[in-house]
Amino acid sequence: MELSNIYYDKEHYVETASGNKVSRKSLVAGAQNIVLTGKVIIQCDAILRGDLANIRTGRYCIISKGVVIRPPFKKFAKGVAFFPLQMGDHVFIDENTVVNAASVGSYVYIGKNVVVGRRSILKDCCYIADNSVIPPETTVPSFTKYSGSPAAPVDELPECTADLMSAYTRNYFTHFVPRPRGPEGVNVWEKKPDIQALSL
Amino acid sequence: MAFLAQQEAVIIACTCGSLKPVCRTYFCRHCFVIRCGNCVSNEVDSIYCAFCLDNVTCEHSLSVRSHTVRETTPQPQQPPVSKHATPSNRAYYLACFFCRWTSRDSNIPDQKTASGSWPERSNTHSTRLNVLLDYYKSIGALEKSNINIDHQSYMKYLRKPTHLLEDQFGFSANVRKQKVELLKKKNLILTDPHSKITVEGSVPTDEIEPLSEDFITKEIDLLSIPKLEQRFNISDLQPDHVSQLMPYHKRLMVKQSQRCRECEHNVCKPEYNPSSIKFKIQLSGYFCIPEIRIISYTPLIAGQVSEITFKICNQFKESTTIKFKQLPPKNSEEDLSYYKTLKKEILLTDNLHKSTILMEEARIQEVTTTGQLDLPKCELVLPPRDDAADCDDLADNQNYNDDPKIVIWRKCNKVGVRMQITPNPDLTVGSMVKVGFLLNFTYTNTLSSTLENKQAPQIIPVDVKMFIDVGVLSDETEK
Amino acid sequence: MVETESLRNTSGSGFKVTSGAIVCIADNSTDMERFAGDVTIGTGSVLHPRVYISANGGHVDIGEGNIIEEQVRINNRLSDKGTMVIGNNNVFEVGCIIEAKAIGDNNVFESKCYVGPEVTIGNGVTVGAKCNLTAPDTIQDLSVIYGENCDQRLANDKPTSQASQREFLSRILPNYHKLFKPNKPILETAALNSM
Amino acid sequence: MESEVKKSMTEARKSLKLPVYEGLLAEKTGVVLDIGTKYTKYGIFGSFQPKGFVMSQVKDPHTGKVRSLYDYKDADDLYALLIEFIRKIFFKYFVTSPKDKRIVVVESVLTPTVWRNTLAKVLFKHFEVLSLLYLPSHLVSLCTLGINTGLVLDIGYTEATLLPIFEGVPVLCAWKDLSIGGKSVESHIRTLLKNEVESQETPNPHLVTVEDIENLSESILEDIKVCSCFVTTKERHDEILENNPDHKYPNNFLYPLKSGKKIPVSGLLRETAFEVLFDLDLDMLNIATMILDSLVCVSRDMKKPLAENILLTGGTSMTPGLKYRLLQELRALLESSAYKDKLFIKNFKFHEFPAKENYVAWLGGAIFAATESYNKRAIQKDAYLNNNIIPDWCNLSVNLPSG
Repeated sequence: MELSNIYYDKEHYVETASGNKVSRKSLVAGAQNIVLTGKVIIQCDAILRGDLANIRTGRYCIISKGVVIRPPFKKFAKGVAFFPLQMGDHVFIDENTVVNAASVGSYVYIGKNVVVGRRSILKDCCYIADNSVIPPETTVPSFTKYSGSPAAPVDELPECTADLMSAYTRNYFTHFVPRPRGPEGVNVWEKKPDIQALSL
Repeated sequence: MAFLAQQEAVIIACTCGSLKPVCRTYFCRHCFVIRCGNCVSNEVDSIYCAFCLDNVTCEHSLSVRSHTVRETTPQPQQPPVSKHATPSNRAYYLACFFCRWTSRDSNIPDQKTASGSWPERSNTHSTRLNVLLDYYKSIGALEKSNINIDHQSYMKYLRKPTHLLEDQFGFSANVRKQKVELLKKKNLILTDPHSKITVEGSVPTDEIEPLSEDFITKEIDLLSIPKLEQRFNISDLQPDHVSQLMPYHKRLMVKQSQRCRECEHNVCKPEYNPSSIKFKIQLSGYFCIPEIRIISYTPLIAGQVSEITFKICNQFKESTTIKFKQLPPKNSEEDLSYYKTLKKEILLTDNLHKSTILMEEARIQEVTTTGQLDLPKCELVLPPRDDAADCDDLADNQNYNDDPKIVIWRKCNKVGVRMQITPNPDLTVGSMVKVGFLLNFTYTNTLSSTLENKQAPQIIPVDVKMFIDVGVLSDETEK
Repeated sequence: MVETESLRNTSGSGFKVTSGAIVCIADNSTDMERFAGDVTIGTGSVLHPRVYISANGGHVDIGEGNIIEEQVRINNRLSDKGTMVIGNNNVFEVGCIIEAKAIGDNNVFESKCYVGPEVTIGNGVTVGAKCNLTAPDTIQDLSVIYGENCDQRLANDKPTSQASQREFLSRILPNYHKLFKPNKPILETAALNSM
Repeated sequence: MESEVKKSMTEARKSLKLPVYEGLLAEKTGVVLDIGTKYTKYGIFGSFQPKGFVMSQVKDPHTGKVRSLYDYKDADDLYALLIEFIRKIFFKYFVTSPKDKRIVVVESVLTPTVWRNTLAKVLFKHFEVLSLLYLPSHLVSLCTLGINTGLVLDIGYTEATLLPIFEGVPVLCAWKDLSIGGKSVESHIRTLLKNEVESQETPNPHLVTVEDIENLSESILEDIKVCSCFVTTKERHDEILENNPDHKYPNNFLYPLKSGKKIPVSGLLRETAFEVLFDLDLDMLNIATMILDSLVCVSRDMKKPLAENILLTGGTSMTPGLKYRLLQELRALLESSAYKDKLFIKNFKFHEFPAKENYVAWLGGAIFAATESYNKRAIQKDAYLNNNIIPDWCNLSVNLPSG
C-alpha cells in the first residue's frame, strides 16, 4: 500500500534552507552542536540532546513524535564523558523511541517504543522491531532484524534493504506535507483525492 | 515489518511455486527466471562475530578462527574495573549490561588481560567418554579392516537385525546362528592383536539415592533456580542453581551468497567484509520486476465494480514494456509449465563418476483469488530508473501513447494506472479481496551485448504471477 | 546545613528546590504544569528538561544526588495521600514512570520502566528498561529486574555510583539551559523564558 | 579527556575480540541431530555434549505462527516445516551450509515412515547433504555406557517408550509404549492449579483466575514443573492417599507472572504433579508395569540381564526422585500377584550415564558417528538420488537376504 499523506501544521514547523522540517514543539537542546544534513524531519515532542555532546544526522532522517536522541556517556577513572552520536542517511525512527546509541548507520529502521542502549552501534541496513530493548554496548550487524528484550536477531533482511529504506524515507518526506486549507478551512483531501499529490 | 509490509500486500509466485514478496526474490540473468530463497542454493560466504564485526574466514586458518565473545544472557564485556590506575594491576571480569550478571557471581576468577584466557570448562565425564570413543572407534576400524573376510554376510546380518525376532518365545534357528557368528566376531574384535582396546562396561547399581529432604522442608527460592533455557546453555552440567551458571559462547553470524541451482551462477553475492552492505552481484527481483503498489481504491462491495489505482514503478536500469494477462486456469498445462520443475541432470565428469545435481521438485502453493480485476489490454512502456531524474520535476509525458482512461499520471519511471475491480459476489463482509494476474514484462539482457560485442541487447519477455491483497470487503449498507 | 525556600507555581502549591539542585527548564515554556503540587527536591539532584512531577495526590519528597532524565514522570498516586519518599543517589532514565510507594537509595530505573503505586523499592535495585512492576510487592535490596518477562535476580553488588555523571551534568547543563533557581519563583523564570 | 576517550574506546574494542571460537564444521566431521517432540539436540560428531538445545518448532513462513514440527498436516507441509527448521539449525547455529555435510539423525525405532522419508528428502534434495544415517535412539543409548545389553526406557515429552536390547539386538517383540511424559505432567499441573484457584473462597485481585490458568502458556507450566515439582517417595504417596493428618506437605510458593498476578502453587501440587507417571491408566499400565510387562515378553534367559541393566533416558526421567520411586514401585509390583510367578528375577539395577539423561540418545549417536562404521552404513547422496529409498527395518525391499 502506498503511503498516504501525513499532514502537519505549517505554523508549528520550521523549515530550513537545506530542507529540514523541525517542529517547534520539539526540544533541540544545544542546537550549536547539532548538524542536520538536510531533508530531516523532527516531529513534535522529540528531544535532541545536543547539549550533552555533538549529534550529526545524515539526509532523510525521520525522527517521529516523542523520540529522544541522546548521546551516550561513559565513565572513566577521571570522570564522565558524553560521546558524540552519529546517524547515517535514510534512518527512520518511530514514535517514543529512546536512542542512546554511539552510532546509527544508514538505512536503519527503528520501531516504536524501542530503547536503544548506551553506546550500542547499529550498523547500516538493520531493523529494530517495535518494543525492543537493545542492551548497552550491543552491535547490531547489517541485514538483521532484532526484536525482543534483550533484543536478539530474529530474521534477515532482504538484500535490497538499502533501496527499500531509501525509497521509504524519500516517500515519507514527499508525503509529509503542510495541511492544505480549502476555502471553508476544511481539509481538501477528504473531499477529492489529489492524484498529483500522491504521484511520487 | 512495517515498511516491508507494504510490499507484502503484493506477492509473486516464484518459478519454484513458493509465494514471496518481490524484495525476497532474485532474477537469474542467465536463465531469465525468477528465483527465491527456496530454489537457490545458499552458501556461506563469510563468518563473523556480530559483536566485534571481525571477519573470521578466508585467509585465516581454522586454528586461528578464534573470535567469539562469551555470554550468559547477552553478555558483552566490561573492561577495567580495578581502581588501580596502572594497566598491569588491572583485573578484568565479564559483565552483562542487561541483567548485571558478572563472572564473579559464578566464582570465575578475574583475568589479567582483557581478551582471552578465560577458563574453558571441559565436560566432567570427558575421560570416560574418551575411553568409550576410542573403544567404538577401534570396533569401527576393525569392522572396516574385516571388510574382505566376510563383509557381505556381516552386513546382511547388521542390516536386518530386528525383524526376524518376532517370535517372542526365543530366537529362531536363523537368528541363533547369526548370534553365534556375531559373538565370534566380537571375540575376534576383542582378541585382535591390532586393537587391544577394551572397555569396561558401566556397572549398574540398585542403590539409588532417595529423594532429598530439602524438597519437602526447604522454601522455594525462585531467584536461585535457573530457567530451563539457561540450563540448556550449559548442556553437560544443566545446573539447578544460578551460582553455577557459566558464560557461554556467543553465536557467530554468516554472510550468505545465493547461487542459481540451474546454471550455477550467483544471483547474489555480498562483499566479504561484514560491515559492508555492498554486493558484488546483486540480482534481487526488486531491481528487475516492475514494482506494483496500491495507491487507493473505492470501497469494495461483493459483486460490484470498484475503482482501484496502482502505482507501477520500473526499478530496472533499462526500459521495460509491460502487459497484463489473465491467470491461466489452475492445473492447466499452461499453468504447470509456468512452474518449471528443476530438472534432474546427470553429469559425467572426467573420471566417469556420476554426479547428480539439481533435484528438487516445484512446490506449488495454491492461491484462491476472491476478485476479478479488469485488466487493461494495452501495453505500457516504463522508462528506466534514473536516480538523477528524481529531482527533475519536468518529466514529459508526450512520448507515450497512453490511454488516458488507464494511465492517470506519469512521472519518470513511475506510472499511475486505474483499473476496475469486482470482488466475488459470494464473498462475506470483512474477508480479504485477493486478485491475481499474470504480469508480462520485458527484461533487457545487457550482459550478452557486452560480452559478444555490438550485438543488440536481447529483450526477453518474462511472465510473473502476481497476487495482490487489495483490502477487506466493506458492507454494502455502509455506503 | 541546607536552606530551602518555598516557591509557588500556577497550581498554587509548594515547589521547593534545595540550593545545589539543578532543575532545567525546557526551551519552550509550554510545560508549566510540569511540577504540580508539593514537591521537594534535595541538594545535588539534577533534573533534565521535560521532567514531569505531579504531587497532586500528596507530597513528593526527592532526596539528594538524584539524576532525573527527560520525559520521566513521577506521580504521587498513593491511595492514602501520603508522602512519596525518594531516597538519595537514584538514577531515573529517559521516559520512566514512577508511582512507587517509597524508593530507597542507589537505585537505577532504566528507560521506560514503570513502577506502580503499590511497590516499595529497597536500595541498590535495578529496574531494567521497559520492565513493569505493578503487583504489590517489596523489591529487596540489590535485585535486578530485567527482560521481557520481568525476570528477577540478585546482584552481588550495588549499581555503580553515578556521582561523576552528576558532577559532569551540573557543570555542563547550566551552559545550555535556563535553570530553575531556588531563590526565584517559577513564574518569573518562566516569564523570562518566554521572552 | 579526549585522548582518554579514544584510548578507552580502542581498549574496549580490543577487549571485545575475545577468543575461543566455537567449532565450525571441519572437513571430516558432521552433524548429529536428535529431533525430539519438544527439544531438538544438535551437535558435532564425536563431541561429548550437544552444541545446543532448541525447541522443535519453526515459524510458519506463510502465516508467521510458531508451529511444532510434529503438528504437520501432510508430507508437503512437513517438507516446508523441516526446510525452515534445518535451515535455522545450520545457518544460525552451525554457521555453515549443510551442503556436502555428513548427517546423523537419532530417531525412535517407530518413527513414522513419512517423517523419515520427508526428512531424507529435505536433507538430500533441498540441502544436498553428502550422506545421512538414521540411528535408533534406544540402541545407541547403550554406546554411552560401553555395554551391549540393556532395557532402555525413554521418558520424553509426549510418550514413554521402552525397548530391550540384548547383545546389541533390539528385542522388538518386547517393545512397549505409553503416551505419558512431560506433556501429561504439565496438563496435570494445569488441572491441579485450576482446582486450587477454584477452591479459593475469597478472590484475591493479585492472584490468577481460572481463566488465566486456562490461558497459561506451556512454557510457564514447564517452568513451574522444573523449578518446584518432584517425584515423591512411595511411603509419602501412600500417606497422601490415606489422607494421613501427620503428612507434612512441602512449602507453598507464589509464582509471579509478567502481568503482575501470581499463581499460588501448593505443596500438594508440587508433590503430586508427577503421579500421572505412576497412576495406573485404564489398561492398568504405568511406567513401572511397562518394564515388567516387557520383561514378561522376553525369553527367560534374557530376563535377569535386562532387569539388571535398566537405562532411564529422556528429559522427564531427570526429575528428582523419579529413579528412586520407580525402583520402589518395581519392587512392590514384583511381589504382586500379577507378576509374582511370571518373572524370575529378584532385583533391578539402573545405570548412571556419563551425561544428562535428556541428551543420552544424542550422545550415543555422536559417539557412533565418530567411528568408521558411519561411512559404511550411511546412505550416500548418489545412492539416494538413484532410487529415492531410505532403508528401513520394516521395508522388505532392502531386507531381503539377497540384498
